[in-house]
Amino acid sequence: MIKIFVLFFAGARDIVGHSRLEIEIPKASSIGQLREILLARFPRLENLASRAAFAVNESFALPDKVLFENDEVAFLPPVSGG
Amino acid sequence: MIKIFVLFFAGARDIVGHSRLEIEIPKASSIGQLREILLARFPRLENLASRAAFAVNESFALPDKVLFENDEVAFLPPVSGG
Amino acid sequence: MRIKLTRDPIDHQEMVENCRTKSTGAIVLFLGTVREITGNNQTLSLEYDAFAPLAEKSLTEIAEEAKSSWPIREIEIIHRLGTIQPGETSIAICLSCPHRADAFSACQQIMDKIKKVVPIWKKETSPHGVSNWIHP
Amino acid sequence: MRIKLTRDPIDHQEMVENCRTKSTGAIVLFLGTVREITGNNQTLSLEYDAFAPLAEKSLTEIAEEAKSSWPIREIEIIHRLGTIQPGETSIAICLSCPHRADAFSACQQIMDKIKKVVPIWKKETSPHGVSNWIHP
Repeated sequence: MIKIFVLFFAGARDIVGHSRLEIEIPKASSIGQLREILLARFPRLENLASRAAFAVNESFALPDKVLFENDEVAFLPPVSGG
Repeated sequence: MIKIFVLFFAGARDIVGHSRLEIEIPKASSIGQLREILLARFPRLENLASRAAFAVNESFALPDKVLFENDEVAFLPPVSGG
Repeated sequence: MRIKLTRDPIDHQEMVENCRTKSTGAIVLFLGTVREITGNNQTLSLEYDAFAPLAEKSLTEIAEEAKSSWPIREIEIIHRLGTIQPGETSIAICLSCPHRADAFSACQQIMDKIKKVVPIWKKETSPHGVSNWIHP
Repeated sequence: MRIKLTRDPIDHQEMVENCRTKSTGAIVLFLGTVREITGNNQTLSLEYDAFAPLAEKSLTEIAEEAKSSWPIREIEIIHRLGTIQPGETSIAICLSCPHRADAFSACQQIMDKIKKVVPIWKKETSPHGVSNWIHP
């Protein structure tokens, strides 16, 4: 297992109750696999998770990106700036 | 004959040498006929006259508009505002 | 609605604040400014002249027409006359609409119309002192 | 080029002056402002939150991309964060181009892109005190 950090924003932060969570995931997990782990733990994230984008260490990242120890993953629900 | 006034702007004013001219024209002349009268008197207006718009008493007017005593006609060469 | 010809510098800050409303989500301000270089030609200054009463009437008609085509809440158009220098504003159009697509489209089409029909003319002075009225 | 997230009111006057150049003939300023009424919903205030480092990076990328697509000379984008009231500016984009068609088109497409990808979110508070994050 490796330790990573997940950042939550806006509606996702309200559902999770934290803006930053430390999480343990299996080594070599992808962002897509992290999404499943988050959904298992926070089922109410489902609506946002299916439409969320992700960033790793402050860069946008695709679901197949593999995560490493201490990575900081941002869970980005659909945006509404402007 | 009737007396009218013609206003000239920009390049047309430079050619004519006046910003306002009093001119005598035959009764019931149209703007189109006035244009011919002006061209006869100021041949160098030709290039601008073929592309000019006209206004009578501060309203745009078409070439077939008939002129009356004391009308004030504006000779409007192609515009370049903005 | 405010339509104005002026010999003074144009205050775009005031125009934007006049167009700000609580019922609109978009303000678009367009400024036409004097370019020093166009192609190979250098411009020292521009002089704008107008048939003022008809120019104001024509600008007002263009603004009214735009208000009937787009949901414009506030609109101001100011055109500068007299001599102006490179960098300065010759025309400013500001308007507000509920949504941005309308605001962009209205502002752009108003500007296109103004350049076609409003009786205003500019004279370009080059650095060699040559001046020419522009009749496109 | 200036890209900024800020909790202070946005000074659009300064943005326009920063974008004014002698080599450009067109400045377009877009302001997104808070609407009090949208359809049947009334908005008391909006609260904007962002993943700030990525939002600034993303805005910078959008501006750089635009500079490679249009002849933009100067560009500034400022997005407000925190709580803002109806009528206030939430985002401002200002840019200058040699000609107006490019300036309008660049500004509009930059705004469209920002609304799609930049990690900024708004929470609407209705007069009944109900607050909702907007996730379109």
